Amino acid sequence: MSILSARSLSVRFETPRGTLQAVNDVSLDVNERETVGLVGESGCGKSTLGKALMRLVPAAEGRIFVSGQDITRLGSKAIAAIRSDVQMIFQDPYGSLNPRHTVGKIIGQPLSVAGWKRADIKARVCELVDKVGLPQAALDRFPHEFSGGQRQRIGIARALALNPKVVICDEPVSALDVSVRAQVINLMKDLQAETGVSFLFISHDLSVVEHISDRLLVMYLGRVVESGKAADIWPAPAHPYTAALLAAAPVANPKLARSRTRKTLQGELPSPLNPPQGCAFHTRCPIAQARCHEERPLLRSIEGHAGRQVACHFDLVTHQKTPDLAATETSYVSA
Amino acid sequence: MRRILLRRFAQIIPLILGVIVLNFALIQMSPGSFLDVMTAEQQVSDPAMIERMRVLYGMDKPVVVQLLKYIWSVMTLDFGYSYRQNETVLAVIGQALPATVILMLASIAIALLIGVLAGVIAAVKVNTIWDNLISVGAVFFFAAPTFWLGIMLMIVFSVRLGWLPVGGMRDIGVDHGVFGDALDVMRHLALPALSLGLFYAAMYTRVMRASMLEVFRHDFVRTARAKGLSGAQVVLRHVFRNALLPVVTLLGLQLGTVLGGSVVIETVFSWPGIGSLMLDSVMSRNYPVVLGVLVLSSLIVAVANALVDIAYFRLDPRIRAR
Amino acid sequence: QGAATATPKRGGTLTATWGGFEPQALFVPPGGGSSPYFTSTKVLERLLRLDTSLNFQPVLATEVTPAADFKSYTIKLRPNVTWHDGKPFTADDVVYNALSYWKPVSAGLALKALTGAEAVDPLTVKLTFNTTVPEFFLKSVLAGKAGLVIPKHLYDGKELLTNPANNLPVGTGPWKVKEWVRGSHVEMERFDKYWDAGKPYADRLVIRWWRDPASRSAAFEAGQLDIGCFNPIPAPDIKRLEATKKFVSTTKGYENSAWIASIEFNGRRDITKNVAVRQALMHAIDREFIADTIYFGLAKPATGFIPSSNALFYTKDVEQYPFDVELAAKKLDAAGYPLKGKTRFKISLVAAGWFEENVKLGQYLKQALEDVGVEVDLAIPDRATSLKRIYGDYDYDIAISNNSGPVELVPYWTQFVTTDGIVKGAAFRNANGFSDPKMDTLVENLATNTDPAKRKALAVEFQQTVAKQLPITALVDINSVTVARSDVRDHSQDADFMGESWSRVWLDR
Amino acid sequence: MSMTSTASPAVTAPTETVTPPAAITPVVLSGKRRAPFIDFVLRFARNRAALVGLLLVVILIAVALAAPYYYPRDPLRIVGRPELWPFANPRFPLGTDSLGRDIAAVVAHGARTTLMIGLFASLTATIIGVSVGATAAYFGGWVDEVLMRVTELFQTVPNIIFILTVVAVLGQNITNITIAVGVVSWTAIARMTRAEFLSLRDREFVQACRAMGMGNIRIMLGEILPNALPPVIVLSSLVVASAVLFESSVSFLGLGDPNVASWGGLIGQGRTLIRSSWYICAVPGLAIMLTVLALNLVGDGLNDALNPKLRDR
Amino acid sequence: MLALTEDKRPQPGRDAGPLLSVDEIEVTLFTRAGKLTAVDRLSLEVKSGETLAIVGESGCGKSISALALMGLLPWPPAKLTHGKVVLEDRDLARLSEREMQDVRGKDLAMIFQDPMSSLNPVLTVGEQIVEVIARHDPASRKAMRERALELMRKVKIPDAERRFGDYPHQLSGGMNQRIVIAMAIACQPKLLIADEPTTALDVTIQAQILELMKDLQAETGMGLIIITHDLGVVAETADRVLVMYAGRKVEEGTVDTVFDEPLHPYTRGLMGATPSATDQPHGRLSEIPGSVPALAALPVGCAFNNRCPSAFERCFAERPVLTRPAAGRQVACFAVQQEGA
Ligand SMILES: Nc1ncnc2c1ncn2[C@@H]1O[C@H](COP(=O)(O)OP(=O)(O)OP(=O)(O)O)[C@@H](O)[C@H]1O
Ligand SMILES: Nc1ncnc2c1ncn2[C@@H]1O[C@H](COP(=O)(O)OP(=O)(O)OP(=O)(O)O)[C@@H](O)[C@H]1O
Ligand SMILES: [Mg+2]
Ligand SMILES: [Mg+2]
Repeated sequence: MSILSARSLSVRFETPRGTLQAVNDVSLDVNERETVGLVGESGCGKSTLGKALMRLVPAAEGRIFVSGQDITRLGSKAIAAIRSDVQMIFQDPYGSLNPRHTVGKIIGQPLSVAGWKRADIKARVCELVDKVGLPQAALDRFPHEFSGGQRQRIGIARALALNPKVVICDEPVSALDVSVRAQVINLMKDLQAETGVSFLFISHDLSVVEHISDRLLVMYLGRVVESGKAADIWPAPAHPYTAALLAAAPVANPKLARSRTRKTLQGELPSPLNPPQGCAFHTRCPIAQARCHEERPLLRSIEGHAGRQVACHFDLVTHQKTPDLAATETSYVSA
Repeated sequence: MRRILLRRFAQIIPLILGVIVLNFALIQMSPGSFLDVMTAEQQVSDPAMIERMRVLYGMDKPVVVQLLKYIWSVMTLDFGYSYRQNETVLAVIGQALPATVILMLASIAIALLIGVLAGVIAAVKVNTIWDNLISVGAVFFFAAPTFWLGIMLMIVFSVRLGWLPVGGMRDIGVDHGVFGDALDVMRHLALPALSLGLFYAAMYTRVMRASMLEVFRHDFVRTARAKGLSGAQVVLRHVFRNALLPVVTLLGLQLGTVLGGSVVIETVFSWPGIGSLMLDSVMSRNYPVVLGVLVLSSLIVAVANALVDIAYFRLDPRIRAR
Repeated sequence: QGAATATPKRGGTLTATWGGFEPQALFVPPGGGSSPYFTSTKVLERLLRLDTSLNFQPVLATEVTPAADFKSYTIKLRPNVTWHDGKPFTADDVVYNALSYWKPVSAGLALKALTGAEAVDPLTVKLTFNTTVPEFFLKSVLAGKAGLVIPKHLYDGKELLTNPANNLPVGTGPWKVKEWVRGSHVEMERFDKYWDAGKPYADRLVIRWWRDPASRSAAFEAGQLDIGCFNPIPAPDIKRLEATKKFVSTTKGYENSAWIASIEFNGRRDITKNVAVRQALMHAIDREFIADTIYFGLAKPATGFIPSSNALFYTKDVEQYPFDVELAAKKLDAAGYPLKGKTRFKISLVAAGWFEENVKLGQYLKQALEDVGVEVDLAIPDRATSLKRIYGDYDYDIAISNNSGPVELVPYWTQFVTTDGIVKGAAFRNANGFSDPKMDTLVENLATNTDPAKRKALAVEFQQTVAKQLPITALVDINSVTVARSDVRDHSQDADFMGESWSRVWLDR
Repeated sequence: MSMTSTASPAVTAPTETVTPPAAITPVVLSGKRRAPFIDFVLRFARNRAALVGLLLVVILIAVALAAPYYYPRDPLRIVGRPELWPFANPRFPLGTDSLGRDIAAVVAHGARTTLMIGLFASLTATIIGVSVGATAAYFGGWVDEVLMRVTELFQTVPNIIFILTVVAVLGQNITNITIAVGVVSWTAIARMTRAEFLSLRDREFVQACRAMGMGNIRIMLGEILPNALPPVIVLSSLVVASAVLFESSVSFLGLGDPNVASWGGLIGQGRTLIRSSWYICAVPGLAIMLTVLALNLVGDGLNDALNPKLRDR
Repeated sequence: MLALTEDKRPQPGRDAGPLLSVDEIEVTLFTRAGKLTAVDRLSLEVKSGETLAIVGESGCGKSISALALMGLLPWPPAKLTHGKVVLEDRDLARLSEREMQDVRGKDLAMIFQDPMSSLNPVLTVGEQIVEVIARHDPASRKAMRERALELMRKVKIPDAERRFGDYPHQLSGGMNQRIVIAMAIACQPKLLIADEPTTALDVTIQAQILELMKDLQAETGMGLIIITHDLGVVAETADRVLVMYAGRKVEEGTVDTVFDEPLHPYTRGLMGATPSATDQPHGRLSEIPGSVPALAALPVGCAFNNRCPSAFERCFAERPVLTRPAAGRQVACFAVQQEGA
């Protein structure tokens, strides 16, 4: 059974320039002991989706379930009980910790909100600090005394405080340096192995997502355009956007990098305030046809590929229209 | 843009209503009414006469009725009658308004000129003797009470040196011709405008300096230098305009307080403006005039805000996008 | 001032000011205090004026004669007088003034006996009264603040208080209003058809206002001011200016508008209704100090209620309360208020905040009373609040205020102690609540007795009673000062110079 | 405007106070630890002008506190000959005023008044301003709209006129002057607080608190407020300065509290003697100027030390 | 669109002398805490048409070095205290500010990390391009406008005429970065320094920009220094790599040799920590323990010693100097020296 799921979730923002549909009809499931990757370009609604699942921003439509319970309309009292099951790690290790509190206080906060006793909090905090690999001495210090990686560990400790079943990780390593990034990713993997927690892992860094995810969701302008097992998508992306994303990601291997002919996407990201008619991707799609300009493709399963879904009229898997886009990917992954 | 302006003007109605109610309440709370002042001042002792005055001033009606009546008349652009000056409120204010506007505009002009220039110099020469001198000067004028400054200037320039008149707005009974009259007003204007202007200039200097330094930190300044632009080009083309925005905000605030900003200086220099009128009206509980000035003031605030919006709009293309 | 021998020169602009603020209107029908009085008297004239030797001189009236029974007066008017707008001045104007302006609006209690006025011929008016009216009394009213003559043709049938002519008055006087710039000045030019041919001497009279005394003295020094009445500049500056020889100062010209700083005891309050307490407290006050320090010597310690400048009625022969702290304490003990701990009792002291000296007076008095063990709660409210507290709500134990009045005692001085002077809300009246039938009769006699000698005796009795009962008395008689450039000639030659028309002042340049 | 490569402060990012580079590379845990407060004190202490200001303020406070010991009697008591010049009589080092009161005593006791007015006006303004600003920003929507309109309303009325009206209406005493100054000064603080709250409201650490189900009040007071306070404190310190100026103006216009020794009152009474005994004005005038100056310097110093933008550089 | 193949990659002029040669520059930060050496005796060379990548963790002195080359060090606190920066035959470190202004933007250009903040928000992008041309190569307004438009087309701004009058906020991040590039190449600089030119951009846009820079380099043959911490970017673009740690060069070599056979433990750590560079998709990443030491608290000896898996006594006592294990290869590590010995 999925721990966290969403059905047809939409989020809208009223802005001075009109309504912005940040998340559009998104459904997802996160199962036990699973890491679901969520990728997409900046501004495509990843964070908004994450926050909507946390009920930090109100959902305009759709439902959110935690362990099968519909929490979409729960009042603030009732939601408090759910909070222990779903937690969030934030993108910015500098901005997500209150600079005025000590680390001990920050990590203990969810516990104190949940009504724990002082002594219990203290014990649990010590345990957590250990778990994320920080020294006990850290508890009396302030966030600004820590490096980015250490801060992210503090954030993780806070998220894990109440033993959540699922943690939404909003680009937890984007702000970190390469070497530190590895530390944090390894930590998350260890924790998952240890506690069985599930992750919804939001990132725009494909190499990281690839490394950590079991399943993958690809978003474009507020919609999911492709989903499926990471191992399936990676070698053979179905949506041209996914293919383009994979192609664009730089490869840390000079020979490989030289050998592949990169075909970069042309054109700019359309404004989410004013998304294109038809398929939102058609303005940049190398294989777009007349139909794509008028008709918006629905998310559908790909025949013969269990668990894979795509929103494209001419997806690269069934149509076998393997233009150079797909071709290069194969070579890249096989290398 | 037009929407912003429209919004501004839509906000003004509740604002004016608020101003009226707030101050009406305040005046009603006061011991000593306009009637008391008037009967005392005119040494009226006859109870019949006092009653006659009460009816004349409309003070025989309940407060709420007075308030509603006032609001109604303001809506019909009638600001009432000032029995103290024996003229309509509009006429009374109208007589005092030009003097205040001239004084404030002059002092704002002085302040802008001195302040922006000094601020730019201080920022460009930051941490040098120039910067220190300017900063110390700014803090000095910022800290000196304006009336004190005014009196000092008066003693030096009018009394000791005899260069400038001691007060008033023009030489009386002398016809200098149109040009000469203007010159005459300017001579009278010099000291009060300077006393006020120096205070505001200190503010502008500080704001401008801080704002320039802030802009200097931006990456685009480094980009501009990387392009090979000279220091002057960088300052004038890239920094200055970006640094002007806080100054515009300050200017807007100052424009908004035009009517109240000069009470003290008007007193020192016998400048026949709204400040003295307001002081007299408050003291004599002459609320039609007090309210009239405040309503006018809120109009001016609205206009000033609109002007700031327009200036922002011109200066900062990012705002144009909204 | 002096120089009566020199022949007056014509021409020039006379710039004047006074030690107060701008008037609310150039002419305020019910009176309006010194400021509008200063401006309106340059335009509007009266029937008579009082000179410095307390003789009445003709102005618009050539003669004012009582009937044998003193119940009516005949007034002969000056011929060939025209208003500034060209209309002739006639007996009708005076009749209108007497019945529609003076009696109901400006004179208050003074003309309550007036029953009729009729024009006998175009230049003769007869006033009739229901009691006898002393000659000095009536003439004093006609020459006083209430006696301005306004044009009937502009006022008749219209609201007096809001008449537009109040702002730009039209009169018979030597000066025509040319322009009034509110907040700054009023400019007047000579009236060519003035009845006193050849006058005024100056071409132009400009009255300017400064709120700040320091500015006025700066204006004098900068040569932008010729004359200032009623303490225009800070007292220390007077000596400094005089030392330059370019300026003179005089205390003459205020005989008919003497000012005092008064102290009033509220008879409605438990402690201050006790005469013994009032008398005791008076001993605690050092009037020399007040005169010397607070007024910089420009005041005289008062001996009684009526100022010593009143050559006609003043008497020194009243109960005196010399400064003697111990005596004061002793008398307070005797009055039943011994020291309890450090204090005897607590009183509230309200000093009317319209003059700067009153602020200091209040502070001094607080200290002086504390020295005899009286705790003082001092308030120095602004003008409006002061008026309200003292004359409206009677909310004080002791009040410090100021009074000014003419030589004639009735009603200006007497109404502070008569029963009919108690008018709630009316300022500068009986606020202490003193009410004594004997006093009322005494004042009634003073108002109706036509024998000058008898009146003088009654006046002495009046002063003695007030000094004994002490509902109110003067702390100091304020010396009002006029400061002028030395080339301003023939000023300060009336008993109320500030309220004169200034047609005879000239500039020796 | 010529600039050489070595000394071209104009176009490089000039920092008034040079901060050590510790910020970018994080302090290693084993390194020495500095609490934020100590850090702030050190940063503040580095600013010499601010230290001078602080010294002046401390002197002022000392004078105010010591006044009742040195001058136990009512400072408004007449004690000597009027208009004694400073240093003319050793008993009255700063001379006497026109009534013969000891100016030194009035100035010392006036410091109390000034501080009282400044502090309480600033406190009033800060409490009102922070409550209004925080509520408006945190809840947004119509609450924000209404509160901001009210703020604008108070901004519309010219400050000094409003103060005069309040004082004239409610009575001339120190309490009312203080309240009046506080009531006109809160708007700026409200706006500043609102801006701070707006930018902090959506910061991730606040969202983290929401995500753990923390209540609004606790978030506002416990999480956002401490972070929003620094600039507010700076502004409050400047409100103290402007309160001192306002009080002097009110006294100059003759609406001060006659029962209390205050600098503004002394100037107000002494101004008529400005030509002959100018010291009566000059001494308290100087005191006001120094105080306002000191408060401004302290405010600037606080700004530099508390401003995160300057800190992380 | 220009589809580039491997053959079209610019060939660095191997025999020609270096375009830029930087000799032992040292940048000192004069802070209250004392003098700190942010860049310690860094030497490097770039030939025409060649791309040098400088990699290293945040705070290791990459940007400071670049600014030192440009003569744009922020004073206070940074100052160039030693070394030569020779562009062709002029030592830039000796030039006056005025002479340097002529070099900047003309011979030597730089683009910065964040395109949004690199452009003046109140000037149109067109004006900002024209500004460079007017500074170094003035012509009639019309001609300059034409040049600017041409540049905008060259950097593939669609609809250049319309965009000319737009303000930075009206363009997307990618377009802004292209404008910045247009400004940088406006006067055909001999050397372009790109300080993390794509960090702020999305993957797809990043690819576009890198592509564009390669094309431009091919066209004009300028030298290019790319500063980055993304090894992927290095692999995609560079000819040679220079690895920095705590202000010093720790390794240098051609891109192939460095990726194939990283010598310095730090370089190896970086490689191992990059997910796509490892061959085991779901295993643990190798991590470099600890974090970069603060400039003010550098350890004695090798700056990397406290994080280095192969550190031994000598590393804690002495600073390793650069050695040349092979032609065109440099490394500063005692462990490597030992192995080699
Ligand atoms: N509070 C808000 N009000 C209005 N618009 C918003 C708000 N929050 C987000 N948006 C808009 O919603 C869209 C999706 O934003 P979101 O932050 O979810 O993107 P993202 O995919 O997380 O991007 P990034 O990778 O940059 O974090 C963007 O266009 C953003 O501008
Ligand atoms: N203005 C400055 N004042 C003080 N120290 C500075 C300043 N600028 C840079 N530093 C210090 O110099 C060192 C090198 O900084 P630099 O910006 O060159 O790092 P970088 O390698 O570019 O890092 P990043 O990848 O984060 O851009 C850092 O330790 C930094 O703290
Ligand atoms: Mg996001
Ligand atoms: Mg950098």
